[in-house]
Amino acid sequence: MKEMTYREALREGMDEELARDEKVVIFGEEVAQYNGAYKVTEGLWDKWGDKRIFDTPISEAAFIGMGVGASMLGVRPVMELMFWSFHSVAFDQLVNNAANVRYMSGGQINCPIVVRGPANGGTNVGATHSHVPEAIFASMPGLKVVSPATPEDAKGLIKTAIRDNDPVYVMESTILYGRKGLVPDDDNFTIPLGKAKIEREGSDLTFIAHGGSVETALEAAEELAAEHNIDVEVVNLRSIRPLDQDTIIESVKKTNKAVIIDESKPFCGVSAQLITLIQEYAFDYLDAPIARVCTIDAPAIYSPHIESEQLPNKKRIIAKVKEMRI
Amino acid sequence: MKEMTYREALREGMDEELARDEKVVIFGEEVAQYNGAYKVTEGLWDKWGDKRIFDTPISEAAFIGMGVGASMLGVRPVMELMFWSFHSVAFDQLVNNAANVRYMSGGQINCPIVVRGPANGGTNVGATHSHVPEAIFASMPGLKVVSPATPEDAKGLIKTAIRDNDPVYVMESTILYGRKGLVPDDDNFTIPLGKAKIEREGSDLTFIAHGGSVETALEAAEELAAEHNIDVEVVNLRSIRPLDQDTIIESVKKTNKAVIIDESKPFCGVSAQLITLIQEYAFDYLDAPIARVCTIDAPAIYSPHIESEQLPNKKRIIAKVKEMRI
Amino acid sequence: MAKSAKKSTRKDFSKDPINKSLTPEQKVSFFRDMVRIRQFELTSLAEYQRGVNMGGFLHLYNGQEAIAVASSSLMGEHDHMITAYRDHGHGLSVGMSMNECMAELFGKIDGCSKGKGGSMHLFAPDKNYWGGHGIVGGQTPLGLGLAYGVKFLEQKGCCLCYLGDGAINQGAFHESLNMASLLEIPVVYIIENNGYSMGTSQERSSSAPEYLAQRAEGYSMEWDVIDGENLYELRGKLNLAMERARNECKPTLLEIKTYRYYGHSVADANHKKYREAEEIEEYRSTHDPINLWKEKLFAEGHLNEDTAKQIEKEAKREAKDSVKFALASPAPTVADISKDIYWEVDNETEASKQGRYFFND
Amino acid sequence: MAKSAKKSTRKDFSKDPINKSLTPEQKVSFFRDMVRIRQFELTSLAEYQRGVNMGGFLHLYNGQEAIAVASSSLMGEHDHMITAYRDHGHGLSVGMSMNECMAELFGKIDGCSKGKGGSMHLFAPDKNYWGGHGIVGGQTPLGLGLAYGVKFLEQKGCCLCYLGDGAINQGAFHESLNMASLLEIPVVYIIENNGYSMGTSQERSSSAPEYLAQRAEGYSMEWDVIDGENLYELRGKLNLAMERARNECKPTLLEIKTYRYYGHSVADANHKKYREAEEIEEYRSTHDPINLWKEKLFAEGHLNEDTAKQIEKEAKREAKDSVKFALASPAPTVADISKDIYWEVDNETEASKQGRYFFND
Ligand SMILES: Cc1ncc(C[n+]2csc(CCOP(=O)(O)OP(=O)(O)O)c2C)c(N)n1
Ligand SMILES: Cc1ncc(C[n+]2csc(CCOP(=O)(O)OP(=O)(O)O)c2C)c(N)n1
Ligand SMILES: [Mg+2]
Ligand SMILES: [Mg+2]
Repeated sequence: MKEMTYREALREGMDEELARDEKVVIFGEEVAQYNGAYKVTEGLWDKWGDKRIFDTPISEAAFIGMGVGASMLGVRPVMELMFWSFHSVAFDQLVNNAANVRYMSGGQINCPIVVRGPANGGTNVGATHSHVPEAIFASMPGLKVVSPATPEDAKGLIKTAIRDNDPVYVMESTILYGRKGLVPDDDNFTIPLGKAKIEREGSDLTFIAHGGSVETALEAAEELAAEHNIDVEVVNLRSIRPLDQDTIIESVKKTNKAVIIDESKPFCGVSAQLITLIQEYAFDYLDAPIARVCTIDAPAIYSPHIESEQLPNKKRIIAKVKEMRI
Repeated sequence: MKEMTYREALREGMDEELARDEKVVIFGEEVAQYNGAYKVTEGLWDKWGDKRIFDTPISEAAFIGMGVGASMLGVRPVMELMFWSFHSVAFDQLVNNAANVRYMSGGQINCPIVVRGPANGGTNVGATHSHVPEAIFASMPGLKVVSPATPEDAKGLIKTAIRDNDPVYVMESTILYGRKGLVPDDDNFTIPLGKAKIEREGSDLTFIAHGGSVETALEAAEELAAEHNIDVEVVNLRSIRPLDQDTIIESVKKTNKAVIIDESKPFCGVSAQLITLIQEYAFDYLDAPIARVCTIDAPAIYSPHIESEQLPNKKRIIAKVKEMRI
Repeated sequence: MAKSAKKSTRKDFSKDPINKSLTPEQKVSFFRDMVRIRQFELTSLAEYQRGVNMGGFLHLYNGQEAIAVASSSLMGEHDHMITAYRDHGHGLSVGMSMNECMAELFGKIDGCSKGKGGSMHLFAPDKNYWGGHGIVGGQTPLGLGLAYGVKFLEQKGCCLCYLGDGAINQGAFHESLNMASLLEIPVVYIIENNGYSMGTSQERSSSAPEYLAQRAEGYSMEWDVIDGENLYELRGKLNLAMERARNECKPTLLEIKTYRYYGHSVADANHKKYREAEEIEEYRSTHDPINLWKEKLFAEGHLNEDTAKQIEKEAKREAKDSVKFALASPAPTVADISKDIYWEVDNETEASKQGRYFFND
Repeated sequence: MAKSAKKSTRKDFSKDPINKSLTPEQKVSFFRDMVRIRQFELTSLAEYQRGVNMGGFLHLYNGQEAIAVASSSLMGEHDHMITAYRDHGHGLSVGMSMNECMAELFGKIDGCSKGKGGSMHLFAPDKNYWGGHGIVGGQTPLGLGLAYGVKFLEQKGCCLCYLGDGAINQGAFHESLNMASLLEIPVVYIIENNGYSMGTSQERSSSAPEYLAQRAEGYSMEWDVIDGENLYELRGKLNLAMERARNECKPTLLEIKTYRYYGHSVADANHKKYREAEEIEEYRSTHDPINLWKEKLFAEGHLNEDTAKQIEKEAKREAKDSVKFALASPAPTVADISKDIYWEVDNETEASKQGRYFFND
């Protein structure tokens, strides 16, 4: 095991895959010569040169579509969206072309692309730059969506995503980029898509979270243990589609109560899908309605004085748990 | 009351609003000289001329954005997407600009636009032309989404949408365009957003549906009554956001069981949001998990021999109800 | 950077090496290919109108056949083709069988896309043919990507990417033009200008100088305009662009003047309203690419009336047979709906065994 | 349709009627306006770097000030302005107060957008200023819409819509150019070409002929190139385009050569890596629009060193005061998060009373 940041873990994962498979190529805005707006790809251009990593104009529809087209020939593009928020200008390519081309061709074509970038609020960049679009993309059969919460996740999932033969959308977090953690020291370390991780075992209540919310959930769990004597199990989803339903349902069957911590907006967010599954598969085990702590239902506010209140945070989670009177 | 088709109802609604408010203007692809790809706007160009209704190039991002920009000055654009599926190339304008401009300006600007067009499967037009994106747009605070199920709904909702001072996205159905029904004979007939309609009263089970699925739900309800002695209440949502939660919860509290019939895909579809609300607000009234009949979770298949099986249909609904063993 | 070329004014391309080297058999095969496309589509139209076998859209290529046939006649091992929804001609021209195409239109399991794609989504990756795409302009970044892929893989080839005169006003196309020129990507964009996008004439959809292809100048890209009824000119000018792509990795924007005889799709009941019946008739009688080529082959002595008739007859028969084939092919089942979504799931890989992929209750 | 004009080569615009008619006071006020923008931004930068008052992005307009000031000096009752995220200069130039702008940067309730928009989202609809937009190119269809609105409402006016040199490669911009020209919409698109989009130089992002603005030719649209350090030229050429829009409902694409001294945003730590320190210094010392205008006013005798110093001092003071104002203004509350989403809800109309609008559990 080796300590590194989430950012380094992503970078090392990509670097190893560039080495392993000569068909892997990275492109996006400012990823090469500038080293990446968030420095995730730092040093890769120096090491790998123009053929394997290059900069594109600010033309998300064209460059994502270019990646889809090239992938049909066996090239394996890893494309950075500087923010996942910019999906809005490439939506047709991300959704119609990447998700449907296999289906519409009756399975003749596959589309081994990775699209990655940060998808989170909390850095005061306002409504157009703070989308967390997991729910939208995971709702499209044909796409896979993962959301690493730790450096370990970051490395394991980016590598799996690159090796996967279907489109995988990796939702990162600018807030997590600087977080440190231990990562297995093995070129072949990968994390399977569709496998959640129990970050904390507990017996009274299940928290389900992904991405940046895992950290928040864990903080809240510690405080609930220390100050309220509530023993929370925390499930880190890692992957939204495919989804590790079994781990979720087992945990809820054990604790009989669940709170989803989800940075998506509440209406048709990931949380809504999880609740739907839990109420179907663990109906008789539930002591109370499944609760959720989501982003307050408004466009992302800019103000640094208040944005953190709009997001799921420890205070709001604990208040929600107290409401449940466990 | 007057009998007319759903298509005529939409047209009459727009025609009356063109007459009522000189700031109303209609544009989109083929809406004027061609009379509309689905003839919804037939005759309006002849009657109102170039200033009030005109054709655009195949540039959805530009013309939707143009409508948003003009609406900020008080113009009231009603824009047709030939298919709602084409939201994919105008997503940024539909989502970031229309939904957020009021918020980002601290309430200084409003955006009284209507975007309308068909959003349905069932006509064998394949994966790229069969999106039912209610869930995506309704998930965005700042937007309103309605889905008329009958000619009455069509006229009442399009008129309300045009008069509303926020962006309203009207999801119609090519299959319903030809359906006939009675519509109140009154220039000022409107249907409030956020008010559902109980299309059929019942005591054993609640069906919740919107758009084209209402018809299917009603057919299934009749068969269940006639052949299985199950008395189903059918709620036609009419509006997805704002949502008439009270009517839904009341009905479920009465029947203690619910099936959502929803043409959205199951993952994070409208159905997931409804289930989330019901399990929260009627937890103690539920006799069984809330069930749903959605489109089978795959891109829309072309084959006319099988597409109807992918969609919620009477057979699948009845099978689901039987599974519930009511 | 190079100043963009003006539209070339040369008229006779029959003496170009690329055309001079053609054997009589090849020339006749172009005729046969065009006739086969025509007959396939006329048959599909009749079947569509029967109202029981097909659904959705059917966009006919009648009148435009020379373009696909000339293009595919120039394609080598590393050349690729991609187009929009008006795609039967392209598919047949690269060598797809009428059977697999007709079965696709009929939504049957032996269709090239197993009945999942329909008329707008014919694909034959084994023949370097990448569809058939329904979203206007949506295929243009994919064409860029195919060409980029060829370059990345260090092959000598190009991608032919077609779009309509209405499609040029989609944003993704503009982005693709800039990227193609900037990154030197061997793509040839081909505007099949049939004068209309649905009911909208070119003048009502595009503001442009004399030619739509002149937009290329804004990206310092080469461009040219081609007469789409003349196979020699088509081959001559397409070849130049393809060679530029293959040898210099430089893109080109071509505009080909053509015409469609039928409506935008079979559903277009208006198509005699937005254009005069005489206009259609005039094209049919004096600009039909099949007739013109036939006359040329008569004049060159490579074809006679009898052989031409025979070819037509065979094509008709082939089309009729394809209907039989399509009718006999089974329809997809409910279980088929859930296949061909994920490669990993279809191939039952280890990866596909973790987690839930589909959310049908 | 008209052949597009070539870049005009004329150099002296000071004698143009639009400039000749300026009073000394007006000329000095342009100086003051530029200085105020400069000082506002330098102050905001210092405050940002303090690390406690602001969050998110801060894109400075240092070096580009003449453009906004010249533009707004030409705006009449029915002229509108909209731009991207580098929007402080535009906002101040149309008459927004430093207080409301600084408070917005500080995320406070007295900010123009109540702290909801931040630096990228300054708005003043009462001054015909429509923001402040963060998605590159996303404002270009809105600018089209504002101009269309002016025409629809039968007013004589236009919309000035700004974008960067990197933004021209967004699809929505291309679509907007075609529609503007086709439908005769009185919009003036203005590329503020500062040579870089983040760390990417113009040559690495756009393939174009000599000038980016030449892309206009592909839409038969008029275009021109302007020296952004020269207020007379700016006013002269902007005025022509605005008059063309107002009188003929014809759009124009202008490209203005300019430069930004700071990084792309405050977060751009690389900005001395992708361009030479000498390049920045050269611009600052010999191309600064404020200095150049000051020299001109000295030469014309409308300004002297003392008055210039005084103006600068006042601007600094005004900026400092705006910081005090911003600090004193309250932060939004949790309840404020849920306001300003729907007009009907904010105005408590009948419509807002039916159904549930927000889904916080
Ligand atoms: C983004 C998008 N907008 C609209 C449509 C509907 N539509 C399909 S074809 C078409 C006309 C296209 O005309 P053109 O590009 O000239 O091609 P042609 O049909 O003449 O071959 C339109 C508007 C679509 N499929 N996709
Ligand atoms: C669609 C989209 N893609 C990427 C970005 C990130 N981004 C913000 S500004 C910028 C550079 C724009 O450069 P330019 O248009 O030249 O304007 P300038 O910053 O020089 O004023 C980029 C890539 C964005 N905001 N929106
Ligand atoms: Mg056409
Ligand atoms: Mg720039």
